[in-house]
Amino acid sequence: MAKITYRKAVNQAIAEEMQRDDNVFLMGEEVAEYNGAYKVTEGLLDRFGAKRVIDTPISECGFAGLGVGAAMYGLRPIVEFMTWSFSLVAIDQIINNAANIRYMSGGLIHIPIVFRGPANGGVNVGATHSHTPENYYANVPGLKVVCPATAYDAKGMLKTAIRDNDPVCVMENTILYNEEWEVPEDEYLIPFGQADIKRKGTDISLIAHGRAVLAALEAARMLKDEEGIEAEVVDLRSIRPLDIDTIVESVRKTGRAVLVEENKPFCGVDAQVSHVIQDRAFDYLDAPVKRVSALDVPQPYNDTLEKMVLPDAQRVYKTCLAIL
Amino acid sequence: MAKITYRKAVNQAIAEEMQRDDNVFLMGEEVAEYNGAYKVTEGLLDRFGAKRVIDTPISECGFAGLGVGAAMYGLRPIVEFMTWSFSLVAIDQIINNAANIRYMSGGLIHIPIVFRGPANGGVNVGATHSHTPENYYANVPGLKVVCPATAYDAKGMLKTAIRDNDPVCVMENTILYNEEWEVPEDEYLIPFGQADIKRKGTDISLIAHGRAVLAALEAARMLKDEEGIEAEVVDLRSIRPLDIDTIVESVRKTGRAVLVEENKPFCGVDAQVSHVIQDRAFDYLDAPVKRVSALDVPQPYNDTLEKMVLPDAQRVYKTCLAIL
Amino acid sequence: MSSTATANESTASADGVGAVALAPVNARLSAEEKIELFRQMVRIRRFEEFSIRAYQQRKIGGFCHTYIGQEAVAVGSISVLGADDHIITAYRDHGHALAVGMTMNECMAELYGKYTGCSKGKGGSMHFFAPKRNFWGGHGIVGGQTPLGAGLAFALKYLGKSGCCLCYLGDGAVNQGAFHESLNLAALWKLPVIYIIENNYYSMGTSQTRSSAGSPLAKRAEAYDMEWDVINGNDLYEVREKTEQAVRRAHEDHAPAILEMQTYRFRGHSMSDPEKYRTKDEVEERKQNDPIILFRRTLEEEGVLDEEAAETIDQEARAEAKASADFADQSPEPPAEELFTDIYKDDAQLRASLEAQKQKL
Amino acid sequence: MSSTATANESTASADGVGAVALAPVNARLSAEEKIELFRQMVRIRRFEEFSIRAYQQRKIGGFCHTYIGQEAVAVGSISVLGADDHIITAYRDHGHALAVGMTMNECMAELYGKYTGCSKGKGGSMHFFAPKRNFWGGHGIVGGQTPLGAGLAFALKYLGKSGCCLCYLGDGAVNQGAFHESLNLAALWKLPVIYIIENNYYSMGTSQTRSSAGSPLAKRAEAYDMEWDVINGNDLYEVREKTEQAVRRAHEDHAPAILEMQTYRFRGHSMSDPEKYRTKDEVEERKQNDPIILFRRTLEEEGVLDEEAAETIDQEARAEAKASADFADQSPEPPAEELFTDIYKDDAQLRASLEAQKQKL
Ligand SMILES: Cc1ncc(C[n+]2csc(CCOP(=O)(O)OP(=O)(O)O)c2C)c(N)n1
Ligand SMILES: Cc1ncc(C[n+]2csc(CCOP(=O)(O)OP(=O)(O)O)c2C)c(N)n1
Ligand SMILES: [Mg+2]
Ligand SMILES: [Mg+2]
Repeated sequence: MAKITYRKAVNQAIAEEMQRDDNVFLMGEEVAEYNGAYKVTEGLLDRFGAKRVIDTPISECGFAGLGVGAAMYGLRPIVEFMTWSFSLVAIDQIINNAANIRYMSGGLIHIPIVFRGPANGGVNVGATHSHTPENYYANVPGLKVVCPATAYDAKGMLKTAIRDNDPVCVMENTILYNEEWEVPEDEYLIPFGQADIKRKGTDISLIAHGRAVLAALEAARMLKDEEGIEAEVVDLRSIRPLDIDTIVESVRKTGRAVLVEENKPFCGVDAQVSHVIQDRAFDYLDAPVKRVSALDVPQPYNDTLEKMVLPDAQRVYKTCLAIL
Repeated sequence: MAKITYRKAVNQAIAEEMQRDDNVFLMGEEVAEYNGAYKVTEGLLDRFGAKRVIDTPISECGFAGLGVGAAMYGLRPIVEFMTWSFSLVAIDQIINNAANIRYMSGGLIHIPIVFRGPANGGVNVGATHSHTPENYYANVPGLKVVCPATAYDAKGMLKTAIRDNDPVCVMENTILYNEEWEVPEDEYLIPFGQADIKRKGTDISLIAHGRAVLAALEAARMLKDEEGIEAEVVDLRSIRPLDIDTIVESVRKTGRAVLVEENKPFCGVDAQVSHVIQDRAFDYLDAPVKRVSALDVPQPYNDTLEKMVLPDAQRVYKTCLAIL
Repeated sequence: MSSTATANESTASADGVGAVALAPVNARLSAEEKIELFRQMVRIRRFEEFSIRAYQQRKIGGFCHTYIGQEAVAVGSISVLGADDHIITAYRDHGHALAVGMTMNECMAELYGKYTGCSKGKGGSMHFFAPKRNFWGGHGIVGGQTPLGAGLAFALKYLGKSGCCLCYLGDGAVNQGAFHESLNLAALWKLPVIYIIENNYYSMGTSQTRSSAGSPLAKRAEAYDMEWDVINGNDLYEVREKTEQAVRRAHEDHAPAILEMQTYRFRGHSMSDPEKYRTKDEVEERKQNDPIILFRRTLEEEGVLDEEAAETIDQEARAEAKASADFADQSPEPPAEELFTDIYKDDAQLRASLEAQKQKL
Repeated sequence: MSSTATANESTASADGVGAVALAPVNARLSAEEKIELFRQMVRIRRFEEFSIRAYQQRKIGGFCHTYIGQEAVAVGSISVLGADDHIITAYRDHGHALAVGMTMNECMAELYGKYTGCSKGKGGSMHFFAPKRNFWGGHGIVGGQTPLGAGLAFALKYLGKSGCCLCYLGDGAVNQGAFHESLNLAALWKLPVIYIIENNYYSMGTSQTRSSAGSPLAKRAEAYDMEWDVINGNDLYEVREKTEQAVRRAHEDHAPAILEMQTYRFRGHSMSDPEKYRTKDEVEERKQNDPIILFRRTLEEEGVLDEEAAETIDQEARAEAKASADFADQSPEPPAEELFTDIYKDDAQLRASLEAQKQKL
């Protein structure tokens, strides 16, 4: 299988779905003529034209809401946030309009819209530009939220998102954009709500999402190499819907769980995962569920400090040893 | 001790602090001439004048940010959101400016601002008007978040908030505004980060915040009356900082915990509390930590349905019995 | 500058039957059509009066914002629309709902929170929807509907339809950032959206001058080189004429616009409003321009309507409203499982968690 | 209408030493003061060139937005301010920082993320602050600083000070809702805030005409009955004259204003910009209006500056910038415990949880 970058995988997903359905269009800052601030949308303007690949003013609230309005009428907008940090000025449109209108209309309306873009720290851009708001959006009934960690997952889940008839938030990662993974040439879709076991193991469950999956995999290798411990790595992929069964099954098998995320800890995604585990695998747990999240501090600019903020394999490894 | 309403307690706290410090001022929609949409700020315009009690246009982003700017310079604004649902259009100002500027300036600036208003469902105003975003704000390092459940706590904590030198989010409740509690005439302050044991007990810990405390207390009475069970009711009061010690101590004593909140469950405040308990009281737990949160659905308008969405004593009671 | 009118340059004539009555869009109305417009205004008025009564009887809860006094705006502007034209508004939405043809029954039942309501009782007063009638809500967050209106217009243009979208907002809503972002997008991309500011001079208890710098409010369009106009919103003919012009430009050139319709709300903001921010005299004076009375007088002068016919229409409207209250009263509550429906359209993977919640109830 | 100028009505004269030079605010400058203004612009230019070099050497990471080409805006406008006047800007903040008197060392060290930086390395390029110099940042979210600027002005007025606040934003930022909400508040409440739109004609790769309907951008003030003006932002004298006028009105009447300063950014948006959105020719042509060259020529014509003196200033600025890079290079990293400081001012109750995190590292 050919290897392609995460960036390319996202690009292909958009292109394939735009090809497939004329009602799909892409809108965001610098997505067209500039080919994307992170070059994710390279070539799409040339291929699909200015009607369907649209540069917006810096008006996230305006164009996110415009997308919702267009989706009510049956178009299938892909709204790019240059980063999810900038979605904070648009969050009311996402929560009150995209997520609530179906319910408030008693099901008369549905909103087939995708909000996507990167959500990550780790690139020295400071506190305002490093938000990972997957917990905010996953808190909202009416939204779906996915955080693919690989090119394969990114492509398959973004295609699913574009075909989904509800609002979906897809959170990518500017660091992952450059990483390569095997991606089949044939079309495939990845359904939401299915976690992926990225490494089989029996001794401890490492449960992660987004780029933290890579830290978990690396920690699993260290555990194997240095301690002979077989860690299972569960990649949540989809945050809402959450694949509770796979999580619980893994923990019932291993008896121990370490949760890894770049989300800030207080009311982060893994607070929820932790609750679910102790609720559903209470009698199987040999140790408390531990979390390795981003530190509970604003993102610092300095890169040495910022590296400490984000979970890394070493921190995961040490946390695992503490409960093994 | 005289009984006063929660509404009056909030009003007194604001008036006393405005009296004490000329730099304190109040700003929000309808706070002045209208005396507050919920009459919380009644009489303040008459007493302190239009310079310090200020009606704003419907521009939450603008006036919340204006408050942050004024606070940077040393004023101590109290910014009222008519309800916290409307803070969603201002959330960027609260997170990126109020919460982050101190860190990003290396401590050169501090932001003594209070954002306050009611955050609750239960009054048949539908999905757009019933948000309880305490988990959103408590997620953010740099913010403090409190959810007082009684007039006594509301007064003491709001006064603390106004004197605090950091941004504080105070979440009140339109239903509680009419309830009465004993409040001393003498001045008092309630420090943040101290949970309050509203009922002593030995058999199970009910941990709650905001109006859910009342449901927990009622459930405790039912448990006592009908089963002879002594439930301890811990009122978090302050969400960030969270009084982990009191929570853990209670659960270590009782061995069982039911968490009650009006927050939506997925990544809600009690997801975090649940994680903390299983982490710090793992060996003391005789049953999984259970949660009674708002149902994971948008708020319906119909009042029968909405009553089902919010936690009530019956649901808490049943949940307790299931793990006793 | 591209404005088509300036402040206070109203084309309404003092004696009621002015030049605007002769504008083609009005001149071509048959007597029946005129009477029908009158009837619609009366129906809204009587519907609202019954909603107030039901609120006082505690059959309706939450917020209930009535449209009394503003009827000519919704009825007049919506009456000039064609099959591909769309409507979206804020939370003061009962008038628009009836004007697009929603039945009193489904509207009143929604106020009562009943299963027979337009949103099955799940939306409430502020959140009416009827996409089949091109009516896209009913939005509770001030200004939040303004980008949606641009989005509907965008979709129409994208799909090559010749329609436009009327997007209503209040005078207080002009100060939400969302509105300005929408104006820029609409003007920049030439989207056929017409923002209708229903200037009733108050946002809750705050008068226009205390909330907005600059006037008229429609002038906010100018910065974006967008057309704008100020209209006597109590004059049904004028509303029709000016809306029709804007709609034509939207159809032909995808031109967006702001129309400021100056009107007045006779009742409180919602049900619990002591109205200390204005004098009784002010309200009484403004009631002299009651759009229903004005239009009735016009039609009487035109010889289209006589007192008896007007009385009959009024009685019918009352009866219809009363019947809708009875209908709502007798309708069933939504069943508990409605809590868990209509959250997602594609909810295969989410069903389990919703089912789990249902079990626990 | 209250505008004090209309589009393209620039008062800059073609030959450099025009009427504006004679405006009192410029005429009263001593030769030394003029040379100092020149020096400040040159210092910014050289500082930025060294920051680019350090970025290419990977000593600076993240985003780095240079101010090259826009120097006359910050230097000119800030130079007319008094002790009670304040400054706030967006993420392209190095020029303003140096113009308010921050040292190259603390600025360069911040870019390097070092402990000696103005924010101890925790803020970075986009988040410089120096409250002691009345400089309130450095803000990363487009438009996010515009309500803060109104708030600073509010505080000044509240406290009875006679100062004002200059709040800078880009041409792309005018389309954020926050800006419009701020304009209305500033005009409605008469807040002494002057919004300076630094129109460099691009927001990243999007030209002004592709992002904004209507021009000039300063005209957005008009809807709010706010003063506005369009200025040649490359002409230091004109910037000073027009800013001084607006500052005077702000001091005397608390009058807010928008000043649009038309300028140009010679480099990419940030370091990784391929700049395909404009031609080399366009950039070269705009470089003819390099504010530093223009002002140098003016001063030479005035007989205030000669080539040798200009050369010396340039050499000194280079040396200072080079030294600041060395300083930054040799400065220590912030210690790990800095992660946990400066989150709260009052953090008694939060210390425990921060300590717990520290233990785990
Ligand atoms: C963002 C937001 N802020 C505040 C409110 C509360 N609120 C509801 S209606 C209203 C007044 C709106 O006035 P206007 O736009 O003039 O409309 P009108 O009520 O006169 O129809 C306010 C402040 C809200 N719903 N949304
Ligand atoms: C709300 C928000 N959206 C997007 C961005 C990303 N972004 C940073 S700078 C920029 C362009 C701003 O252009 P302009 O306002 O003209 O300022 P200039 O860069 O020309 O100084 C964009 C889109 C951001 N920082 N904040
Ligand atoms: Mg109004
Ligand atoms: Mg620019």
